[in-house]
Amino acid sequence: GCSTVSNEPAPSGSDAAAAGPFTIGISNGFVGSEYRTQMVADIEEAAAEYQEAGTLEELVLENADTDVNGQIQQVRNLINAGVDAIIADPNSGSALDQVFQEATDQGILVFAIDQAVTAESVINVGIDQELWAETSAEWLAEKVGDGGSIVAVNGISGHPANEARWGAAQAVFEEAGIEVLTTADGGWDQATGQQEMGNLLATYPDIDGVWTQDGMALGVLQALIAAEKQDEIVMSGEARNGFLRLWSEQADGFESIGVVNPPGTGATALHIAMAMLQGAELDESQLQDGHNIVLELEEAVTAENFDEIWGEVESQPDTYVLDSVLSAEDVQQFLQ
Amino acid sequence: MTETSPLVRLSGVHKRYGGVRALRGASLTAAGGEVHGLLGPNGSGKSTLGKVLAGSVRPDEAEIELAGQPVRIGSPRAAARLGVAAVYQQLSLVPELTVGENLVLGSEPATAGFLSGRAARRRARPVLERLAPALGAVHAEQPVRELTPGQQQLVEIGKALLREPRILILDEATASLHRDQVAVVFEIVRELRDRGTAVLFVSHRLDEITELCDRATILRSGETVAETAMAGTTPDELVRLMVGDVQAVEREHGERPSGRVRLTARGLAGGALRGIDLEARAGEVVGLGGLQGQGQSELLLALFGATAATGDVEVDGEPVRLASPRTAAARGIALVPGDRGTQGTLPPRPIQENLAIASLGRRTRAGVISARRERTAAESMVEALAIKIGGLGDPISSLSGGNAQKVVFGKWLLTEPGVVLLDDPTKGVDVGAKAEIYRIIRRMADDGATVIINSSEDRELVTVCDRVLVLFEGAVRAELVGDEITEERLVQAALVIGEGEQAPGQQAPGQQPARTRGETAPDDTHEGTP
Amino acid sequence: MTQTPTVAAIEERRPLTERLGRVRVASWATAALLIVAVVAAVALQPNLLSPYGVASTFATFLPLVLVAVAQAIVVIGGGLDLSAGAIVALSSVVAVQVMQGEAGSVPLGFLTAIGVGLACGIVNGLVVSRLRLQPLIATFATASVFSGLALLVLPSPGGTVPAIITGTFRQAVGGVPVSVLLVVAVAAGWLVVRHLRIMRHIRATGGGPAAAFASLVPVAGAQLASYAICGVICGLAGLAVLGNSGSGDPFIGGDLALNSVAAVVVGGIALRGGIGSPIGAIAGAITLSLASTILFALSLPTSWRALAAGLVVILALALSALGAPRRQR
Amino acid sequence: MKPTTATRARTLLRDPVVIAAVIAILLVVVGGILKPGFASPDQIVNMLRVASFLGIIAIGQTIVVLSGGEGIDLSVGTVATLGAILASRTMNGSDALLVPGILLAVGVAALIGLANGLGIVLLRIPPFVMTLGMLGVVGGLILVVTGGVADGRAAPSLVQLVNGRDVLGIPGILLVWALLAVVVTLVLRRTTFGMQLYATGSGREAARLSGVPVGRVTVTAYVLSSIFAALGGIAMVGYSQQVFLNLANDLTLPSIAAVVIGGTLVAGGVGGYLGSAIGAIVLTVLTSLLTTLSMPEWARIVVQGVVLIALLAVYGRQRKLRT
Ligand SMILES: Nc1ncnc2c1ncn2[C@@H]1O[C@H](COP(=O)(O)OP(=O)(O)OP(=O)(O)O)[C@@H](O)[C@H]1O
Ligand SMILES: Nc1ncnc2c1ncn2[C@@H]1O[C@H](COP(=O)(O)OP(=O)(O)OP(=O)(O)O)[C@@H](O)[C@H]1O
Ligand SMILES: [Mg+2]
Ligand SMILES: [Mg+2]
Repeated sequence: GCSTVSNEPAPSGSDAAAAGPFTIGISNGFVGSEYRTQMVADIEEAAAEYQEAGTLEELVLENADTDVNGQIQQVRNLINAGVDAIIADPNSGSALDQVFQEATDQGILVFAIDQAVTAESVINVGIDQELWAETSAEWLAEKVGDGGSIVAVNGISGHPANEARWGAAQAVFEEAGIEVLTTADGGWDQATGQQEMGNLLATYPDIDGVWTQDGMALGVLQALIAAEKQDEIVMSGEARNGFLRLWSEQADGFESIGVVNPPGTGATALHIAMAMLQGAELDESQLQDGHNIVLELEEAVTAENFDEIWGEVESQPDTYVLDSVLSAEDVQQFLQ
Repeated sequence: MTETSPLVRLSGVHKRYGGVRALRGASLTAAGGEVHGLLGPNGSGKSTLGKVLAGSVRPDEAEIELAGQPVRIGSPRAAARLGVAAVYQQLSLVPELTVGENLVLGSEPATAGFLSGRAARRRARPVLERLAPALGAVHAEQPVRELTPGQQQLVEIGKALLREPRILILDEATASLHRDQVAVVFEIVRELRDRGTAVLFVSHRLDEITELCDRATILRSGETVAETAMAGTTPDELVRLMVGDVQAVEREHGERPSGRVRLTARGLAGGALRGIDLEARAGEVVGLGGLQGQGQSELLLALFGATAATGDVEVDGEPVRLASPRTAAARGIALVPGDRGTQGTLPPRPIQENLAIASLGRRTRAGVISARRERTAAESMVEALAIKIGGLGDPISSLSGGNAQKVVFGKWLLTEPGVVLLDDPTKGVDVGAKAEIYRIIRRMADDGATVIINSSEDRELVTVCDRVLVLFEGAVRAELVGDEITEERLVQAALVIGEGEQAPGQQAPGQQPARTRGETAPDDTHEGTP
Repeated sequence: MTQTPTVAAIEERRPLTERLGRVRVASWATAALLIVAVVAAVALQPNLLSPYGVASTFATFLPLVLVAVAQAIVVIGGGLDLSAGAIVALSSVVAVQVMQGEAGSVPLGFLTAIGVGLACGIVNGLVVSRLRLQPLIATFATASVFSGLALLVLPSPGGTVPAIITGTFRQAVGGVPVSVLLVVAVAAGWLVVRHLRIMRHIRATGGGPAAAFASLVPVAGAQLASYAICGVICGLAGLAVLGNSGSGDPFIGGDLALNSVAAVVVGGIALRGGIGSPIGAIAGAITLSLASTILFALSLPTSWRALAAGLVVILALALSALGAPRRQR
Repeated sequence: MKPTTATRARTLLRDPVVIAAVIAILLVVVGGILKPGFASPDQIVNMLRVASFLGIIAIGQTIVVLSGGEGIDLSVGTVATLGAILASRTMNGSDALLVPGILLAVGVAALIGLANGLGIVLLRIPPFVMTLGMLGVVGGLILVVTGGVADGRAAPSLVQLVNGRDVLGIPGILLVWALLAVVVTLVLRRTTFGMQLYATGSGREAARLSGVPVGRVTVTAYVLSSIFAALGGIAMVGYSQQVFLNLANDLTLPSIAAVVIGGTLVAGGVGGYLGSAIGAIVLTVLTSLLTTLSMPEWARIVVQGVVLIALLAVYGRQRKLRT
């Protein structure tokens, strides 16, 4: 006869409270970016505290460039390794739902960071991507003014984060009466962003502004500088040191905005996971759509606060992303 | 000929390849029940004409009638439907498939799309049985890649037979076969002829043509220049029709050359070789005789460092490491290999490069090639060997077989070798070119080189060799010197040794045609022979 | 005659022992690698033998196993399909859109996935056999076309796969997980397909297109068929992906094409065509997939793991290459 | 027989290099009609600059493909990235360290190419999968070397070479590229190595039996491939000024496409670098054109594939079986 194959569900969180130390698995399906490196480093740093305290036995890392199929295997490896919670930066917003479901069915806590997923048993931890986009779009709209024309250098068309961000930004521009001449995909890749911006500059002579996402602003700015248009064309930027450094080297006329998308959400999720494993429960009232923990945006880098913020992070490498990690105490706000 | 339409009538066939006009109005008429020779020098268009009939070349213009019916032949499959089967000069076997699978390839019996192994075996069996005397211990389930070139050629013939054709094209199908295998093929051809098949037979071996063919069509430069009944034509007339006047190379054996010993090999073993000893002098042409596939090619490759072998080899008294062709070439050894297509030429590259490749170091300074010297060198070879080419920049694949073979010779002549190893150097070469190649061989020897030559044609050994070593199962078993070298003695030597080995004691007394060297062979001669 | 006719030439079949002796060394190498991988994985991760471990592991492998079989057929035919991953993505998103999460439209979804796979395969086959483009670069180009279409069909990941598909994937029949049965079914399917005449023609075409053509093999047809079969199997892989993922994603399967080529080679199939069996490709796919499980279980420092993974792949390739026959005469 | 002007013109028009060049020009003209700025001198220089990275990487790819034996190098993209990372870490914004940086990158790349070549020649691993495995290894190496953070900055003179327009308004990198093209073409046509490379590519066995050190030539081809990949990566750092973990990873398949568009036979032994260089330009111009035309992304991807097929169908076709 037929039967569903599953391991015995682990004892539920509260029963296991005393049972620690725990094991937490990390699944990251893309290592080709400094953002992810910083994210994993943040998690490891946070985990070290718990390991010292003896409540966390092991942090099991699945960290490799792979596709969705590969990440499904990562998660199943973690399940088979017997972890108590999984924190994943998913390669897809929906295609991992099934395997996450398999994990939660077995009593494993699953957190998705950086990219929200649709599975309702998964707790998404991250910023509001639409708000993130609106913040810079509103700033740009104001600078360009009604009737201005802009181009956008986006991430990857079809990628959920890209769609969410661009959808929100587009609405802002429409509202503000700004014409979007065209969009190009820069693949969240500085060099591609630079090439695409170069092409756009050559073929659209009347650009007033550029809206772009993180990971490409540095490239866009370099293209503007190469065309000597950095003082004519307004661009939205990113909260990364490479961009901030180039910004700091520009003449006073240059202005931009860097909205923070902190890699530290992974570490924040780890704090929440540890608390829940130790018996805490989520405060339903703090959740959006029943499973989303939405973190507040940090203050964006703007001309007003530039010197102050740049002074703090200047010593970090160019690839450093402005960050924020909620502490174990901070995350109590989401717990009962 | 009767009034009824001939079985095959080709006329006004034109075909050009880029600038090369392979056929310009060639024609051919053959009746059922005849073996029709298709003759002509290399590059005269014989293969191309055969391929037009077999559907694998699309003519620019052609009229084809089969049994009086005008037809268009659009593909090999269309040709097969019309009863035409061909054995191409270039083998068309799939090396990874077995003998049986190759035999039925393209006409596999199947039910509802599924292969029927039993039906396939039933179809292949009679053909295999028929060829068995020539094939030797070949099994239907053996991958053809494991077969010798001769055996592969026979499988190819088997493929055509299996289709029970009305018209059979054999394009140099005997070129890599030995005498005994040829005899089997001839028997089969005669049977087919007697059953009313028209057989188009292409060969450069005059004796085969005179023996087998009833009539012949002669092509030159893509045109039909003559059609003749064999009965009333002498071989000399045939040659004249094909290539004009050829000065035949006469055998001229004197004493064994008395130069110093150039090449010595002792205990050469590995692969098919089981301990070969030989010694050859400067100026000497040494032949390798015996049944085919007794280690002749392997010996040449081993001397050239091209296959893994053990033993001691010395050139001019200095030991040579059998490491690689490169080291061999550096010691003045040259090899004209047996398979021109894969071993001799670089098909897509220009003729000039093909000529230059073995002797680059002679014309470079710090790795940079002097274009002028390169050109001069190539031109000198084209002239010296009378190679017929369009331009030095044309790819070598545009040359006919004989001319390509001369390029391979020329490539090594440019290295001024002291030891020249030749593996069946005139395979598929026309009578005219063959005579020229013999002259080249003699000239190299006269200039002091040592030549070791393997040949599938006994007459060739008789014509050029000072001495012949008869090989059997990877060892030298007999030796013929000077006037002992005749076709008869060569055949006898091969056979008697062969039979002696297979059935000791059956050898008739007094039939000792040559000094056998059995007693000098190492003890391990029989090792590994079942 | 010197060599008497031997019965060997006429005898119908060789004794079994002798035929086993002819099994290529490459097959032994592939089998040995598989066994080593299984033993190591189980030793390091005993949970793999739990019911969930077995079922989930096979479910994870199924898409690559299918694509490797598909790739094997094309490679044996002398081609290469870099668009296999894109076909998987396209057929899966079209199926998701057609099914709209409704159990009733599952049969339609299956037909659609297979149909889309077939159509893509035919496009590849036509481009390679009729336009006579070099397969590597031609399928690189068609991959672009198929990916673009996937993005058109499903502009952003989403959609739900009917629970019956994802559910079935997690069932066991008589104690044997469905995913295991499916892998076995793939192998069994090949054992049937390999007797098709077209497969013989595909193999002959891969072994030597010119020779096959002269031997009356419909070469263009065989090439077309190999890509079409590949497409159909990729369509099935698209469904397997849906079973694993529970929803559609136009970017799914990005690594499948290249991984399947590696699996094919580890499985003892020569990239030049004509040699090998999809069964080897199945073994190759499982071996390579297990390799990443093993590396995970070894808990190497993460920054070294990618390096180790690459080295393991090269090692596996080297071992399987050692078993491959030399093409030198 | 002297070729007439007419036949010479006809053969010229069938030359893949000429066709590729015509297509590149056509694309620019079409782009210029659709978007006037597209054919402006600035934009053309811009596109050529971007094409130069791909073009330099395609040098090695051309050599590897010419070497035959199913030769292909799938690791060039990551090797270019690794080269860029090593060079920019070493120079870290200083002109004085530019040369040491380049030497280090080239040296490491040469070792990787050596490993590729030895795996292919000695272990007889097919090039496709050997270099695919190497792609993974180099990716891993990048993580080990950087710990996941690729820091370092391009030296100012490198930036100037790529982004500046110093020589008659042309960026220095274009002159470097042109120089490399000339040198590579001469090496292929006029040196022992070039002859041996073509010989190896057009028939390994025949080449070996002609005394060509086939193994050594093959290994050298892969070493050169990695070296040129690293140089391409370094040029790219000059452009982006900073290095990223996946800077040049996506250039692998385009580099192969450039070689094929340029008329080099995938089977080996026939072709040359000039075609690949033009192929790199064609691909870059095509991508740029598609960027600037407003169309949904899916359509861009589809069109890119269709155009590539169309390009190849013009002349990149394989031999007919029925001649
Ligand atoms: N595929 C081809 N491409 C270019 N030229 C060709 C091709 N095939 C044949 N030729 C040329 O056509 C001419 C006739 O060639 P063909 O092979 O028919 O000669 P042949 O009489 O069979 O010669 P041989 O006795 O050497 O076999 C030759 O000049 C040859 O170089
Ligand atoms: N296989 C053949 N058998 C007989 N005659 C042929 C064959 N091929 C070509 N011809 C002759 O050569 C002429 C030109 O052939 P070709 O095939 O190039 O013509 P075509 O007009 O392109 O025909 P199609 O496109 O229908 O094949 C034909 O008119 C025919 O007389
Ligand atoms: Mg011929
Ligand atoms: Mg026509």
